Amino acid sequence: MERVGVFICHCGSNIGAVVDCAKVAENVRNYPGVAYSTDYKYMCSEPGQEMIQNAIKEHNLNRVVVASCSPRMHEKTFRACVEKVGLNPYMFEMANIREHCSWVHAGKNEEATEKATDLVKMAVSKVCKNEELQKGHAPVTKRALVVGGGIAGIQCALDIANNGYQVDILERTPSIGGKMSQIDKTFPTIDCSACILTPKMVEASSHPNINLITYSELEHVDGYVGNFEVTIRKKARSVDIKKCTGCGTCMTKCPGKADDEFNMNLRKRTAIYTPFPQAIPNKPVIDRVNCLKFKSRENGKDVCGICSKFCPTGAIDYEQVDELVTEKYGAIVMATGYEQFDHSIYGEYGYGKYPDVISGLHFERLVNASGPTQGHIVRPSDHKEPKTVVMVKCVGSRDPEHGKSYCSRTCCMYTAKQATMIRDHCPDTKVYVFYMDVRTPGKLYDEFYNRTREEYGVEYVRGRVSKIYQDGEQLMVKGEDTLLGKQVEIAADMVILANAMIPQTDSEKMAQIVGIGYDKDGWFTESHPKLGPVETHTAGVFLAGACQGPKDIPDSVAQAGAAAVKVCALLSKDQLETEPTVSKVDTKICSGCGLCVPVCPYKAITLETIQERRAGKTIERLVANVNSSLCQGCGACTVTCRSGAANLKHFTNAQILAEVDALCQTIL
Amino acid sequence: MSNNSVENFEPKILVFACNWCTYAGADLAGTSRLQYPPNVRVLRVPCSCRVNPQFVIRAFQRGIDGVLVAGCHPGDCHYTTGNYYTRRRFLLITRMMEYMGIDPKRFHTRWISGAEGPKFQQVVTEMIEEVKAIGPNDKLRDDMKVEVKAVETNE
Amino acid sequence: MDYAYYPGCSLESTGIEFHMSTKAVAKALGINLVEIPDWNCCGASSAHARGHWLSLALPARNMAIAEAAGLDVAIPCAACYSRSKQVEVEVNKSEETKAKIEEIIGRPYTGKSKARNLTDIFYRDLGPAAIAEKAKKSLKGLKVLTYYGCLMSRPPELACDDIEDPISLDEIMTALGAEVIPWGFKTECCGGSLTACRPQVGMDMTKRIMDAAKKSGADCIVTACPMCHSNLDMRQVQLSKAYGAYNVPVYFVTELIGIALGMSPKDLGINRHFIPAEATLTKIGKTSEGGEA
Amino acid sequence: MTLNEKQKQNEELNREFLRRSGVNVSKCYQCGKCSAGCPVGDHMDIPTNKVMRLAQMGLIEDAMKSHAIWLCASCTTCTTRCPKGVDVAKVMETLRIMAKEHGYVAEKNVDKFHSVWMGIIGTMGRMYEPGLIVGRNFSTGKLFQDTSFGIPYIAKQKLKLVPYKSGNMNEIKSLIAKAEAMDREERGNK
Repeated sequence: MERVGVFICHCGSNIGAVVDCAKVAENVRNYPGVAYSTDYKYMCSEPGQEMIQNAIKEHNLNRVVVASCSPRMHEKTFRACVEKVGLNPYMFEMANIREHCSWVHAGKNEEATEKATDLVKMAVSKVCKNEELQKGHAPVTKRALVVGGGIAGIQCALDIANNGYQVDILERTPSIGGKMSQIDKTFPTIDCSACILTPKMVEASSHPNINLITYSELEHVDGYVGNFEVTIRKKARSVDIKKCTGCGTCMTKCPGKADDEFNMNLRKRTAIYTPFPQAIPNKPVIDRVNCLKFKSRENGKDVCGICSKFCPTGAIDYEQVDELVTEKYGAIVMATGYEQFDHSIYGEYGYGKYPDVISGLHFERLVNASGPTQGHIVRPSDHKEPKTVVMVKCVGSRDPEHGKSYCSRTCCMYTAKQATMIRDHCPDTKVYVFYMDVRTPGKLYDEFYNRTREEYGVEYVRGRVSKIYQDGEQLMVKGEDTLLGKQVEIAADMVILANAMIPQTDSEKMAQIVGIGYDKDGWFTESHPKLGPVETHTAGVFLAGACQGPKDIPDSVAQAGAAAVKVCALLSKDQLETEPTVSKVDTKICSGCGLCVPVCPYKAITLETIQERRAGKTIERLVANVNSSLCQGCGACTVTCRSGAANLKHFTNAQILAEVDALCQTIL
Repeated sequence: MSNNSVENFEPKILVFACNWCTYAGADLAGTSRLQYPPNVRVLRVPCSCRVNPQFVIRAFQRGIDGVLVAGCHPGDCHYTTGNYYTRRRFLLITRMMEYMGIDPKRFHTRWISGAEGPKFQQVVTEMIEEVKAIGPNDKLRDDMKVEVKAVETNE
Repeated sequence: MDYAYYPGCSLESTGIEFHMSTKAVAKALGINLVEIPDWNCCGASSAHARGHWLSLALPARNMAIAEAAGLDVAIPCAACYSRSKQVEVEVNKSEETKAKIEEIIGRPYTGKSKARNLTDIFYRDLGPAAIAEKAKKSLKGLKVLTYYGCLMSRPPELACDDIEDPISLDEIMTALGAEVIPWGFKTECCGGSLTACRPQVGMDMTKRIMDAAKKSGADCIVTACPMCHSNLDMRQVQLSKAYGAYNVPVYFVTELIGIALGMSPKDLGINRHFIPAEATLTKIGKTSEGGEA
Repeated sequence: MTLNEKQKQNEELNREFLRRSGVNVSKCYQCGKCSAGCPVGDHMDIPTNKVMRLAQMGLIEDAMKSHAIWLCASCTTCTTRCPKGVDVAKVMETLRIMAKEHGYVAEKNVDKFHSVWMGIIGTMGRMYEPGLIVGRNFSTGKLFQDTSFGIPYIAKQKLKLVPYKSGNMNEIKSLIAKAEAMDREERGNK
């Protein structure tokens, strides 16, 4: 027998001045199920809550409705309140008569009172159908996976490891280090990128709690918070990493040549290679696309094998195959970083065809002492030192029509940094920077930018560049100085474009594998833009670094630390509490059609075989089964289910229909 | 029965609002004191994809004058993909209801985010006006029969 | 291949060579051009300075006549092409526009009949290789600059080629054996529409282009726009008076195709250029290969 | 005069401008790419991005008074390259049409050229270049200007001396009249 207590809150005059609260209490007093009804000035106050608790005891109430503000405000408060006197917290409902009534219908007291009555009746009807629900529990695997071995991934792994938890770093290239290892100097301090990164890489590789899984890809993710099962593809290195000592003989002997992607194709590398000298692990892989042996095998021959002949430890293994391994983790951190926007979509900048129009990352390799030019700034076409350099900002950024609508956040600073580096290396070279705005809101950033102009003599021209074209050996850059209101044309020897940051090309696929959201550009979405910047909507999956949006090194490192704390907080628990408002399948009615399986965004539903006795025989049939730890309670499956077998607890068909009917009864 | 007279017709409109976006948007309209006519009643669901078309049809059967299903903007769904299902489902349902003789102006699907208090105000205000103009819902209503019965039994 | 043919005003006067060479070349390449009876001026480049509907209505009449004959319209002139394409696009975009246009011109035009740039027809419908196959001699030895001007590549909605680096002329010329010299002025505006009313501005714009042309080391410019042609060709006479010799011949694409097809310069109207253009043609075949197809 | 007073004065014009151009000028973020690529940029009294700025600020009268809108060669480089997808050329065109109607023509010659052109088409249906040259010079009062432009063409047999006249002049005249009426109508109401 339902015994509902109804409590109408005045919220001072917030509700009371518009809604006649006493009348609402009176209106529902005889409504089916209602055993007690009253109103009070402040229901959420200490005396208000006591009033509810006393009424529960005195009137033997087994369900409670409070009509006051939004449940987003005080549902938690009142659930706790009724729980204290032994009521199940899910035997409680709220009617929102403030945000949805008194505040939006000022002066319409009669109608507002009628509406409040309707809302209370709806809540009463629903609460009568409510069932007691218990929070669930799930165990926790005390190990984390960090996907991506750039600075964000490394930092995050170190922070987790230093808190005493096991952590794996999954990296798709042969070495950890990421984009930061390609960068020469870092702003605003101009310290050497490798000098601050390499120690972290070494620390990560030698940390007892960290395990590196390089040259490997994320293949599949199953499970749920605390209990992920991750399948990883370990790509065939063709080198036995246990036997290899990293002596490097193979690389000096290899006759195969390939574009050196680490050096932005500014030079060639061998087919057996490590991406850069400080690579970790410092053990090579064979690039099978460019290896002479593997190429010859495609034509039915089997030549070369030089690396194998020279390897002193016999580590070369041409027969290695990709290996799939499945590991268990309690938490996953996505730290997959960014890619550089491809400027070859811009016809007005030459469709990427002019050799001396390069990107910022190209420049980093050009100016790096271990790079293809030993750090001499020369232009790619003829290896001459440029006497005039034009830098163009916002290439691909802030260009909704042809590129990306967002600001890439880092370009203003790296352009300023690169401009000062040119002036340092080649004091006779003139540097012009075309800009729309200079955005330098970091610590010591604006000071740096101002030094670029004032002390380094870099010329900043306010305006976008309309066209770059080859004019003999030079590049003509046609821009506008909008401050002068005049067109300017600069004959340049080299042009450096500040390309936008974009997500990894397969970021959307990654997000789908892990089951997290991504925005229109492919950046992973955080659970709340302000208050949940490193969490995702999928419990147990966190974000670090530029995979969430353009970020510089300090921001990436800070976010990595934040993600690590969230991971540690999760791993520190022995058991996780789970929300009971999840979907449930009535196997008696389920026909096993499987329609609900693909609509579930959390892959929480699987088809399982059950055994049944029917007409004296044991038969087997398929039914849907909801993993209550994975289910987040959206209800997509309940609507998809044709037989009505799937139902969402606390928002069941019966509960919602009760509300609909309650409202409509007022019409009849 | 007062609202069955066309002159002073005050429609009743049911709003299914998803917890994460539209319910929050309606809350924001409240905290911003954005006024709208008191003809709407908001029913909270976790996601717009929880709204079974059956709920909508039941509401019309029981005499509701208009139904609004509102959720997060496509791409912003708290549950990633829920509102895509809503969009597809209700595209079909709208056509079906039109076929059943329910004026399509009585049923809408809208995307209103938690930041769009003014949009909530605007959408419901417009809908109330529209429904007011077309009068009370008299299609599918079981109460027409119920009423007759009631009269019979009363007398 | 049948097309309605819209020559436009320029091809009857300042660009008469284009008219002559188009007709000759089309015939040789098996393209049947049926001139739109009693066509009217498309309104470029004044109507759109006067009114939106005026700028649509003038070309719409021609398109409607072609549509009645069930033909797409081949348009050599880049300006006429652009204006006509605009109507086609707008009519296809909106029923309301279509209705208004039909009301103004008093004829049906559904937007089914397409405005096609003649060069684009050569490039896409015929293909450079097919043209080269019919060639009687190679243009080898001739270094050309391709010049598209504004209206073949802009605005993007109406363009018949790439907006920043159009290639149809390049590929046709290359297929015929000419050497295409890269330069940065393929799509730069020559100022044709200003030459008559602000000559100095037009002169400056032409000068920039011709300076670059001289510097490039090419023998000539090839274009497909009668306004660009008339402007670049005739203005060089004035540029020479003010700034010293400018004498880069400017050919219509159809003239050079005609030469490759073995036609005589005179039949193609090449003798009517301001900058003498017949002598340059002797550079062709210096290495004398290609020969008969 | 204060800015807000000036904007108030321009209110009506601004509404007309926004309606007729259909361009959302507030999208422009003043990067200057339109001015940078403008082939006539060197000769304009104010660069294209400043015309855009005037439009953005609702100072339509100032924009209509500029020479820039008349010097614009309609090459649409600005529109093509605009990172914000603003149809800059359409803004220039709309301002030209409005300037003519509201009596602000900074470049009389350009305007006369268009008038003579349209006049010829209105009487013959096609262009007649000698008529254009003579007509233009007649109306600008510079009778012999650019005969250097016409005579060489005649020498090259490039100008037809006898004009073509459409057999359906009534149709073309009515077409022009109807289109102009529709343009006028759009200007007036909506």
